[in-house]
Amino acid sequence: MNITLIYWLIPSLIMFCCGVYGFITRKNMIAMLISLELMLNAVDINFVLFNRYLFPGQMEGMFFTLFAIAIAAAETALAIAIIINIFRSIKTVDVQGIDKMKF
Amino acid sequence: MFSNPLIYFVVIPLLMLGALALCANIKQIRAVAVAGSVALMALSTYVLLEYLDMRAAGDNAPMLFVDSWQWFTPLNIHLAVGVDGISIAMLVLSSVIIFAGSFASWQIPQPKAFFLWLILLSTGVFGFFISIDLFTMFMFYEVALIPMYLLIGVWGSGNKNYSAMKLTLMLMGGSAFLMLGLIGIYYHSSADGHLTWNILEIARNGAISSGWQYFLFPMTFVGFGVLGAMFPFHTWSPDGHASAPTAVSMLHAGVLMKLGGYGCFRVAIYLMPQAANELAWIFLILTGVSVVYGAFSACVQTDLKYINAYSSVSHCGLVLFAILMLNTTAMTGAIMQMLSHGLMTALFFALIGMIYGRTHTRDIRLMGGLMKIMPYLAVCYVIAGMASLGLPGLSGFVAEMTIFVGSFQNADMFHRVFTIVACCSIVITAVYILRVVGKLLFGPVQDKHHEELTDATWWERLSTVTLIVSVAAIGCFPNFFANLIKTTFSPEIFTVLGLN
Amino acid sequence: MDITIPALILCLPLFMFLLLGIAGCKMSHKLAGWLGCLGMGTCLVLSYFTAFTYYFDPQFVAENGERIQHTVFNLTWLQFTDNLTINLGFLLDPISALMLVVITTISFMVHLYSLGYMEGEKGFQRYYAFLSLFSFSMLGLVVATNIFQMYIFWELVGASSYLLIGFYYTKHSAVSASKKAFIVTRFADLGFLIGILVLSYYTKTFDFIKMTSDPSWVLASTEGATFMGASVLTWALVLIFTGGMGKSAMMPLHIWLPDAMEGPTPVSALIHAATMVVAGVYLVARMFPVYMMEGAATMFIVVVGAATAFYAAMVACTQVDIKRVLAFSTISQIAFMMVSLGVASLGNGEVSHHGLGYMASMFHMFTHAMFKALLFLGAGALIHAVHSNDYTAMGGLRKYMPITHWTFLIGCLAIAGIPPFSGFFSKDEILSACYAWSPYIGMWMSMVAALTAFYMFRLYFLIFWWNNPDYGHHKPHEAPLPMAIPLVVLAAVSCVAGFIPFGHFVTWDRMPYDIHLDWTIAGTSIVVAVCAIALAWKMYCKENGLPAKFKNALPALWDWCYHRFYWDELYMFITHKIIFNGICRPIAWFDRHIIDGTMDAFATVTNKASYAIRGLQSGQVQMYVWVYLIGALLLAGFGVLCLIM
Amino acid sequence: MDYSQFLAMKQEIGLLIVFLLVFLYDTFMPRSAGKQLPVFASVLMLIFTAACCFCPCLAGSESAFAGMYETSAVIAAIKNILNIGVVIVLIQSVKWANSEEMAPRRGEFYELLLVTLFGMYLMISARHFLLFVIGLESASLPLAAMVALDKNRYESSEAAIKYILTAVFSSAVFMMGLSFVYALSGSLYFQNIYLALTGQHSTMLVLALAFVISGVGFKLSLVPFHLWTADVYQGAPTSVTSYLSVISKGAAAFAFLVILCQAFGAVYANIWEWMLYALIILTITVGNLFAIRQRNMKRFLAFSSVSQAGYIMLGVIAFNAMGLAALMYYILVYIFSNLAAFGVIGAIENATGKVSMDDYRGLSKTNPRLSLCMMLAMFSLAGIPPFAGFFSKFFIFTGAINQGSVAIYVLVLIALINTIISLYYYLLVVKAMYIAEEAPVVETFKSSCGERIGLWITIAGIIGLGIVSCVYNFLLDTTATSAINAYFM
Repeated sequence: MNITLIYWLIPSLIMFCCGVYGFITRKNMIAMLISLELMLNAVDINFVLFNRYLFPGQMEGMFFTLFAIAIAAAETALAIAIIINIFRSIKTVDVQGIDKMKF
Repeated sequence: MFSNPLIYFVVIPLLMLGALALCANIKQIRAVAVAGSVALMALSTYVLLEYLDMRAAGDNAPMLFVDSWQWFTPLNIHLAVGVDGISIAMLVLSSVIIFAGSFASWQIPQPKAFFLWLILLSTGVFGFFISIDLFTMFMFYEVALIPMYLLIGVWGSGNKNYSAMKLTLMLMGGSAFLMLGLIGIYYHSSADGHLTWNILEIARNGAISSGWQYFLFPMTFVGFGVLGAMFPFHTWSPDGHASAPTAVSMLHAGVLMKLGGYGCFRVAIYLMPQAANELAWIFLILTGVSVVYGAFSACVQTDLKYINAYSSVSHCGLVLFAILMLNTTAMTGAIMQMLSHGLMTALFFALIGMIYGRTHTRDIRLMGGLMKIMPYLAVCYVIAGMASLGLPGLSGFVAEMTIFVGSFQNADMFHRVFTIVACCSIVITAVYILRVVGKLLFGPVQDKHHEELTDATWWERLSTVTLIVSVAAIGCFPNFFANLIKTTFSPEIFTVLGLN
Repeated sequence: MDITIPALILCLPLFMFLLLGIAGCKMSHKLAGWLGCLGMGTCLVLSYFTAFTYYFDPQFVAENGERIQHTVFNLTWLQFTDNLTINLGFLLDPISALMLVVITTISFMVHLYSLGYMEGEKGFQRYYAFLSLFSFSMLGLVVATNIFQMYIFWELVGASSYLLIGFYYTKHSAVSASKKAFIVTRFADLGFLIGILVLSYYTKTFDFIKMTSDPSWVLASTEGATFMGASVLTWALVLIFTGGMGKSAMMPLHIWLPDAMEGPTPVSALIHAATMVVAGVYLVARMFPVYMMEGAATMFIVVVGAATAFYAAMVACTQVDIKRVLAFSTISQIAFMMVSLGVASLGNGEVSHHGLGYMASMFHMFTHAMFKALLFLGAGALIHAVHSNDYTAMGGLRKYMPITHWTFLIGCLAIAGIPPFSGFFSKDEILSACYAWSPYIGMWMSMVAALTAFYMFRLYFLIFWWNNPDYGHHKPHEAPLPMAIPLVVLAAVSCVAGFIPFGHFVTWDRMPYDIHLDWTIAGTSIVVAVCAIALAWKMYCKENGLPAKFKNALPALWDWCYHRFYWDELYMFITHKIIFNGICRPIAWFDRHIIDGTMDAFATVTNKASYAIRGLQSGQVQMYVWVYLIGALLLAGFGVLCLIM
Repeated sequence: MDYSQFLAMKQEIGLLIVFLLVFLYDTFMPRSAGKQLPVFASVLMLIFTAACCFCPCLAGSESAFAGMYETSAVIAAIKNILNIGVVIVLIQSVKWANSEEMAPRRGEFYELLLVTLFGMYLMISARHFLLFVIGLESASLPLAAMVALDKNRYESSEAAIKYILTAVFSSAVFMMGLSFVYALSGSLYFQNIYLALTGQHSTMLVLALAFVISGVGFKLSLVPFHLWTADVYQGAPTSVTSYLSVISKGAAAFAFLVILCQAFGAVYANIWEWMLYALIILTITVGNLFAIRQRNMKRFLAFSSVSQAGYIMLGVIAFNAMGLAALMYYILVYIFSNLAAFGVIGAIENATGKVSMDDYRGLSKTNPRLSLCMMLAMFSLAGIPPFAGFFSKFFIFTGAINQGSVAIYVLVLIALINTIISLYYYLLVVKAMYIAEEAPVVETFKSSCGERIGLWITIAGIIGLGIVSCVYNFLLDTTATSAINAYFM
């Protein structure tokens, strides 16, 4: 069978949605970070796919993906650092615990 | 730039601000205030005489002393000044009231800050009256509005927080509509794409299409009307006046409320005559109502300042009413009414402040027989009252009569009927004025503690005498002022207004 | 005629007012008083001179013998439009010259009288200042060249009467009386003003001469214009007449005059008997040629006048306060003048009976001014003597104060219409004019004349005869000299004034005209008057039970008359219950709670809203992200929506 | 490749040099000299800014890397505006940076700050989405670290985590949107996108636009993407907050305009005009409504800045040169006004640790000058003449209405009515300082030299920027002649 773009897009879409779902539902901030990764990767897949299927001639999407991956890594590192900092002060990584500032 | 006398109406207050900032003690502050206000009076008198000379010399340009300096070049915003009879009348009025006001607040606490704000306010007022560029006009307008908040908030009395906030927000609400209207006018100011903020040019171009006039006229008219205490946007005035300190009430009722009427004429009607002509009836109803309505609600108030605030609603309603009549006589009357109302309300508020400063109450039910205790103030109060209920020989009469006669010259029945409705206010005015005079000044002394109160001090006498003399001057020689104002309605404006 | 003397006549009182008003508090009572008298005296001389020159100098008589209307000066005071202008001028014509004489005479008498009457009063200088102010306003009113000038001084006399009525400002009754007087007349003046507006809108002029010299032109200018069925000219004239009703205390606007008696008695004599209250009559006389054109208006005048005359006479029969009796008699006498003016015209531009009524009315105005001032001053002397206004406190006073007694008696005879006293002649002319117009109105007015004679002598007897109460240790004393002189002078005038050939001076067309007494009418009216006096004598000469019997015979009638037919109560109800509680209070409430409430509601709603949406900012990251995502999607949805449209 | 094209990035290079010098100073100077670092950094930045402002070589417009990067007079101008803001922030933060608990992290503050500024430069200059994303991320990620800088305060870290999580989420959504755009247009170059999208209007494009707008709107804190703002502003150290509130907002605003015009300008009329329309109304109104009830000054200013962002967006929706000029002018004025406010807040916080509005009661009695500065700042923010805020508001409205459609009149009217609400809450501060009768909470204190200089500058700006018309005239002239006009219709 001939595998068209759509076959690839659906999983990436699913990934994105899973990411969003996880981000919104998980209490543990590490888990939230993981879901974020899912979302970002979905984006990367999209770019690659579009590049590969729609505009085979060029490489823009690919390059964008590379940079996106790097950025994702940086974000995760930073986020984890801050999470650790929080853990130091309140001894938990439960996201619902951190709502001291509101309204 | 400084060759034009008008610019000094802004320069002198600014200098006063600077001088005040340097003042060390109350004496110096008073000196600065008095010197400055005297200088302003002299300046306005000088401009008045010059103006009359030039008119007499046959100069019938719509405005004199016209001058304009580039400011925001790309938007064609200028600092443009120029005056005609109306503005000069207003300038004289303002300077007189500021003079009286600075004497009325002779012993105000924290004088430095107080006078700083007061002078900032008057800067705005003068700037507004001299400028003929919509932008600068609007800028000075808001400059004049905002000091009210602190003047009332800091030096006020009673429920001052509420009143100050209410007054500021409502007036700013008005200016919100105003700003939109002005910008709209700017974008339709000229047919050939050479947009301008200059009132005279806009009037000359007359390029605002009728459709846009229908939209922009209400915007600007309501915007200014709020400050002119137009029903139903007048409710800031009673609370605001009740809480404001004496001099602020004087300046606010005496001058600031005039900005409303002046703006309505100078911007709304002058620039959009067609819409003014066709939409006038709506506002005629509103203002006609507020004339009677204000008078009626003044009848039952017990707080002196409330009574006065409502009478202001009634009188200023008359101003807008007459302006909307769109004929020369009525408009002349409107301007004279502004003058007269400004002076006599200032007088009223000054006296109320002086009485309040002695008796520490403004409730007429708790006072009585003041004529025995403080005859001078009482007599002044009676004179103010007589002026307000339109006794010939004082300013109220000539203004009102000019308005009534002028309005009644309208060929259309609707206008004449509403004129008669407005006429009824003279009776109601008599009712509430005499009610107050009777309760407050006549009859036996209510409160034994009032027995040993003193009469007016010299500065109080000075400030009241100034106002009374001006009131009487207008009342006895009305033709001088009428002609001064009529010089304004030069042929050009006739064509703009479609008058004849 | 050269301008200085007329100008002085106006300026002198004004100057005195300013002088006494500003510098007065620094002066001694005596000085102020004499200054006032001096000023008024000069004014008196000047106006006598003016009047004399006008009447007897041939330059003021045209070839056809018509006295010309002479405008001495006419300065522009305020220009409304090209042809509508308020001028301050000095119009000299028969009636204004007449009024000059009347006003200055009475005013001077009162000035003089007050020296004694007001002696030692607090605010003596103020009193004289106000008197001068009033004289100034009244003079300005009568010499007005245009209707607006008249309106101006009309207002001024109102104000000065307000100030004088409220002279004893610590007395509640005085304050409220002055307030009442001002507001009622103000209300009437509103009508006057609107009348002026309407008239000037059509005629495009305020000028009297323009309007009166060719009234048919006025008629033409308003041709065809009608409002609510009536022609606008009728409206205008009736409205203007309303102003006159207010000042001249015609029903139903008469209620202020009796209360106005709270003021010092000389003031009542000057303002509320002789001069100001006849301003209404003067106004109508001034506009007479125009009123002639309008049948409805003249009919209105006659009806109002006749009704008022009878009503006031009825009430006067029952009053206790002597000043009130005089006040009501004044009302009724002024009504006489009004009626007589009304009956002078046939309403179609023609005059009835050679315009006799007009002349009679002016004549009566003159004589009445004299004897009514006399009566009031006499009453003042009495009050001064017994310190009370009620006749119940008096009686048998003829022994104590002969001058007052005799002068008062002359006054009563004059007003009762007994020859040869002045009242007889003027009233007789009025009656004959009425009979000529319609016998019914004639009889009606004769009846009123009878009533007049009755109540005046009731008063006279009750004061000077009736009984001899014990006045205790302080006996009533005769009036001091400055008070006595005016009484005598005025009495003398009342005796002789009737013989003035009035028709030679004042007529509606300013042509000389010979008065001839119509003896049938004169005779009947004398008889009637005498009968009335006899009745009064029978009832009140000696203390007896007749009055009480009378009262018990017709209690209802007596009550109604005694309570002035409950007019004041009616007004109280209208003003307080309906206007004050029914209009003002609701409006004030509406303003505070509805209008202002709406404004506050904006603020409240904003606050509520900001409280309502605070949950959005829950502090939960996941919530934030959720909102974010929904927001983005909604935004997309909105975009799609816009795309579709 | 031709390395000379790096020379096109003069300002970036200059900034990098500043960064390096600061970095080297921080790394190799002895700890004892560390106390001079703030002054050193400020002076360097000042010199750099001055150089940029007066160097004529920036007037021309150049582009590099096959059009990925572009600079022009307008762009140089907005970068200078940001520089000025940064200088003021640096001057104001000297005292805080020299405080004890900052000693170990003093250098990081400056380095991170300069890096974010560099990122913003890229955002502004980028004409290719790759470069833009790099700029965006390097402008937002270090900010998270800066927010967390005050590591012993829990609020600081809470703010940081909230910020980083939402930021990453939004960038994910943003890039998702980009991928759609890529799919539709086949390129990430702005002008290619512009050409490709001309005449297009598919649902997918709308979705893509919504995602892109949300991504940038997040940095601008447009409602409903603003929820992080308040918490972060409150939690972050005041200096960081002030930086965050003015500089990154300003950069984002300009970049937003560039993207919308140069990349999506083709679909202005029928798609994003209305999206923005809705966003502006929401932003102004909701921001105001939230601001009414805030007592914590930083949080209060956070919401006020939300609504201010709404006003700034009026310059974008105007979609014309006047709007662009007004936007830049607004940003400049906003920088001065807001920094004045934050300067006072910071001064009081450093001296007494008080940040609640209730603590400002009677401030005018104890510290008249500070309260005067605060009042002027509030008036300027509220748009009261003769202070600069009035002019910026007036010009942004004028620019918006220049767009001409009736809808814009309505929009401006709504905005104007909102100014009344904003005036209300700005006056609340004035009321607390001047009118409240209670005894003063904050006793008299002497603010540090840096704070005072900063306040003097800002006040001078507040008063001068409006009256002295040359600034606005200059901006309008530059924009009127700039290439970006080609994209407006």
